[in-house]
Amino acid sequence: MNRSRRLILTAAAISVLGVGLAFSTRLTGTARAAVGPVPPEALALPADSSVVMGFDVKALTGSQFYAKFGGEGEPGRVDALAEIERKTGLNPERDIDSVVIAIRAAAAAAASEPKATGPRHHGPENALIFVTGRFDAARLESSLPEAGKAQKERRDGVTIYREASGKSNGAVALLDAGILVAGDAASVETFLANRSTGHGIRDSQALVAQLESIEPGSTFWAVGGPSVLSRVTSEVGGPAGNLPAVKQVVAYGHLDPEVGMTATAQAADAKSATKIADVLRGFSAMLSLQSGQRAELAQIADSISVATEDEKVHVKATITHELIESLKKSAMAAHARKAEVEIH
Amino acid sequence: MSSSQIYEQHYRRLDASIPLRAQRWIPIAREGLKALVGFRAFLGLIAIGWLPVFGRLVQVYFTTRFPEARRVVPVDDKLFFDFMAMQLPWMLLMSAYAGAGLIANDMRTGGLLLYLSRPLTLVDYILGKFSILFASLSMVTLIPGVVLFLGARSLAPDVLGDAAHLLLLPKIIGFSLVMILPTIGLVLVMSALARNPRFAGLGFFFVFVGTTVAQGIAWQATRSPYAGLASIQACMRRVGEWIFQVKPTRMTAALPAEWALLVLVLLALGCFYVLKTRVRAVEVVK
Amino acid sequence: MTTADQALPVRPLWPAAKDVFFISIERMLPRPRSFWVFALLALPVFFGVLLRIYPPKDLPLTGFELDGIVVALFFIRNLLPLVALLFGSALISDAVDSKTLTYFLTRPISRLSIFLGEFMAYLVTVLTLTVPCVVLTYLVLCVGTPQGTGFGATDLVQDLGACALTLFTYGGVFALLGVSLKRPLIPGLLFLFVWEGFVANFPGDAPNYTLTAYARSLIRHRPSEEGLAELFSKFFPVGESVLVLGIVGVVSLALAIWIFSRREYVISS
Amino acid sequence: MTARVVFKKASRWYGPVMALNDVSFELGPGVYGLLGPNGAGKSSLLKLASGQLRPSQGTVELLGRPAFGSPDVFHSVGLCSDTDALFEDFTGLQFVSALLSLNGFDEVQARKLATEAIETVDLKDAMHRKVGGYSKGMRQRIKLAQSLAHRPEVLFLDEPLTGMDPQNRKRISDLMKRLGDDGRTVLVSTHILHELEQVTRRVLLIHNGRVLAEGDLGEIRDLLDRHPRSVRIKAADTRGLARELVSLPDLVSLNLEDATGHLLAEIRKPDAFFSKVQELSAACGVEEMWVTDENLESVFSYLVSK
Repeated sequence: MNRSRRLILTAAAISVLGVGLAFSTRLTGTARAAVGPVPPEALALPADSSVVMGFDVKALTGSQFYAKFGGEGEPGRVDALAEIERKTGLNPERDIDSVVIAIRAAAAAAASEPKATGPRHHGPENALIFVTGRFDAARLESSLPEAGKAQKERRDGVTIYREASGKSNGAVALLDAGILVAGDAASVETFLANRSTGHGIRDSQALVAQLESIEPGSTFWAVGGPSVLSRVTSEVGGPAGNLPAVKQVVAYGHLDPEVGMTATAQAADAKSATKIADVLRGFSAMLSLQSGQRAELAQIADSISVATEDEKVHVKATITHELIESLKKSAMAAHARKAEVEIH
Repeated sequence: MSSSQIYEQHYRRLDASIPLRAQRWIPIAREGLKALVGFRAFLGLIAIGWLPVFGRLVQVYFTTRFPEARRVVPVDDKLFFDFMAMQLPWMLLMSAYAGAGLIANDMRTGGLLLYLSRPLTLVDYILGKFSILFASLSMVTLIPGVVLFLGARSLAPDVLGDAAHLLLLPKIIGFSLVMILPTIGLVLVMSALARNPRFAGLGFFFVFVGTTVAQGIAWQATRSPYAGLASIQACMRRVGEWIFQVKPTRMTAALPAEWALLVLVLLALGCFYVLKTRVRAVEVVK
Repeated sequence: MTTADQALPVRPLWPAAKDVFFISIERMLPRPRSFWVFALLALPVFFGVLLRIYPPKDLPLTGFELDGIVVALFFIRNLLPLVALLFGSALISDAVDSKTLTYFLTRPISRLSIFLGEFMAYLVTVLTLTVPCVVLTYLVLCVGTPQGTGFGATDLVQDLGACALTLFTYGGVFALLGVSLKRPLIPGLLFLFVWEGFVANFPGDAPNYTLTAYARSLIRHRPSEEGLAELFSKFFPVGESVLVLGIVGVVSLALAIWIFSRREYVISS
Repeated sequence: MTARVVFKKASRWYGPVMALNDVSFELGPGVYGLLGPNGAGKSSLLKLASGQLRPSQGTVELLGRPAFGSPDVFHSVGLCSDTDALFEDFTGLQFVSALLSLNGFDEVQARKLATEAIETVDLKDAMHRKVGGYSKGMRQRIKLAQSLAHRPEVLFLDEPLTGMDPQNRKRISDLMKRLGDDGRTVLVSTHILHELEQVTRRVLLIHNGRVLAEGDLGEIRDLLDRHPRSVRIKAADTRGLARELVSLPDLVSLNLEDATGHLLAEIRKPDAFFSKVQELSAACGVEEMWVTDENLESVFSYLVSK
């Protein structure tokens, strides 16, 4: 089979080289262009975002943590996922790779969108959600009009759906089968404009620096700027309400082999940093005091370490899967006791 | 024993001086059609191809009983155009069935040499085969179209009875020829290129389907009406739209019908040329 | 000459199938028909090159999306089923037509191994013709685009899998047609263009009974279709699609083997 | 010695057409001729014997197993069919080697055996050429090579000498004889009697699907000799020739054809007649002579009518 062997080998060589080229470009391309954990395609997210956070859904669903705690106690979860898949062709567990959420403070959003009128709400309208994965584009598109009576527009290879009900101005843009962006219409437009002009996260050196400081391979992460954080601290109230203003926070963590989280908050000065650290230590001490009633609390308290470094506060927490398990068990027992009392 | 005469050891063309009879292709066509009619599947394909005629006639009859229905399903040029255009896929199937083996079988079995060893010219042979296909394909396009027109005219004389509507007849004939002639050319070329009728039939479909899909993709990529020139079917349809003066489809709306016609004419001529070259290659040379 | 041992059993299935494969692949792949099929399958590559050299001003689709259309519409929906019809229906009937089946039937190998060897040759042939075209189409349409060559690398691999599965399933179906009918061409075309062409876009559960609806569900990066197809297109989860296509392919093959094993072939001069 | 090929009341129909009717015989080692006119059922018989067809009635056994559906017997069976089908793009060596690989020989063995078989049929010089370019005789020989390359015990040869030149006919006839002497069973079909005479004396005479005679060729030959045959002679002195021939004892009739000037003779013992014509050829200017009904069909019709 000399002649056929030559043909087969030639075909195989072309195919392997082609696929290899595609994969190698994917790997090298991502490494070169990504900023911290933000994939290159998401760099068009607005530079004036107050908070940018993300989840590595692939790492999450593939983790031992997810295997242990992901589906327990929620019998409807599997059905719900199946229903989503039936309607949209999308199985979030399987098809979504990562999610990046950029939240813009109201002021920033208003400033960059002078045309936007009427009262603006904090919340989803100001959050721009960027999802990567593999979407069954046709099916996803066919499911959207049914659900939201959306208006469809195709422009520059991008399909945009706008809610046509008038109650809100949400929009979803399907950049292609691998990327979906959702948010308020103006933010989505900004994203698309940035995408074609090359603007985005890279415009903010501070944001890039924060993102670069995130440990590679983190399953979840968040970076936050001053405006949102100051609002959070003032609105939460309680002990946190008395905290000095935090200028920025960088947090990231992983789920395996134990759940670990690292957060670095930057206060105005060293004094404020110490104050924040003290509050956190006090919180930890309170947990230790309650260890007589629940032993797990002491372990949690032990797992948290707080340190200061000039105007920075470093918080580190490591919680083993066993500890989470026992916490869950005791919570269920308490729930059962409560139910028993109610019956009686 | 006397010595035998030694002949030159090569094939020789017939140098007969007997004049060739006229219409020499007729026996080829007649025998070919006889053979085809012997196949029940062939008759079945024709029968199914006629079903839409009755459907359309029922439609016309319906509009004579309920004239208000004409607003929804008018009896006009478009009705005949739609009918003819819908016969196209059936015509392709008929072509593959009836045409794939016409030359391929002769090539494979050596029948071609038998034909050409008779007082026949190459053109006679091709014309004979062409006639078989022309008759076969007319049975699902031209003839049903004309029958539909005559039937509809008798059912709805108020609409189609006037002299102006008589123009529909040449339109039907014209569109039928636009569909039939390039198709015959293509299927005969495929039959001459492939020795196996199955491959000839599939090759014919490959080209038809391939060019249509290529048009679809080219249109999606460029939104250019000229993408239609890549598809034989789209060209046929565009010329049909022009003949019947009906609203063109979106993909080829801005495609000039003359261009489409030019593509079809070039295709038909190209096919005839390839056919002649290919069959000549098999013919014994002097 | 020594006398062969007449007590030898039938040769084991796979070694015999492998030997049939080596003969069949040589008779199937390096032939003019393969060249023409390759030329047709490579049309998108040619088209892609043209598009890259002379890009339209307002390209409405990204290269990656266009690749999705090409794979879904050109390969999976139209050309690959035709390729499967061409080669699949000829698996045994080609050997009958060329009268060479006798050489296989008078050897100490089971008919099952003959069929499997032929089918393996079919798969390798069609994949050899198809895979480079799919890969090259992707590269031509995606290299140097803003999204980058690597963007759809995983989709490319999935597309190749979808193409292979499509060729396997349709190959099985048409192999069955080829061993059952003397003239499989017209029934095959009717199946492809009447049944698969129309029923797949019917409303309701009708698409459940077509192969193309499952095959197209495997291409996840195509943009939505237009016209009726957009209204009625039904898509299935990937797992279900793979399962259905796999089962249909295997069952068709099993039936084809069953028929081939029992059938007599009267091959005469 | 046990029989290797056994037909027991085997019949075979193709739809309403009966190809073989109630045939019974047994073949042991040696060469057997299967003699019959075109359409007699020779090929059907060989197809039944080689397991390509199933008998409609009765049984056909090959090496003790039902011929149809027993692929294992093909380790020891070879078939050279009458169809002119080869793997056209293969070289002669590739063709035979590839088929040997189906018998389970590895590449080296297959190549060795194939080369030997090709040498046996005198095709060594052409073995690296594609079989698609072979002449009719070469194609016949390469088919023969593939049938005997794996050294089978039973060999079915359907019209093996078709298209061969006299030299190769002789070579292949000798080969068949050798195979028979070697203890193999060789069943050769042909419709030309003298081809068989060079190979074997054991004959199965078949006509209209029935075995008419089975046995020694000499006996059948005698039977044939009693059947008058027509000979046409073209000569310069036809009348003189007629005068000389008319005295021959086995001459049945002698006619002078006015239109052509040919002499038409009906004879019973052709050998004696031919020698006599040979003697007279110079004197009477014999230009051509041919037997008009040598085809066995006329012989069979004579036999059947008896």
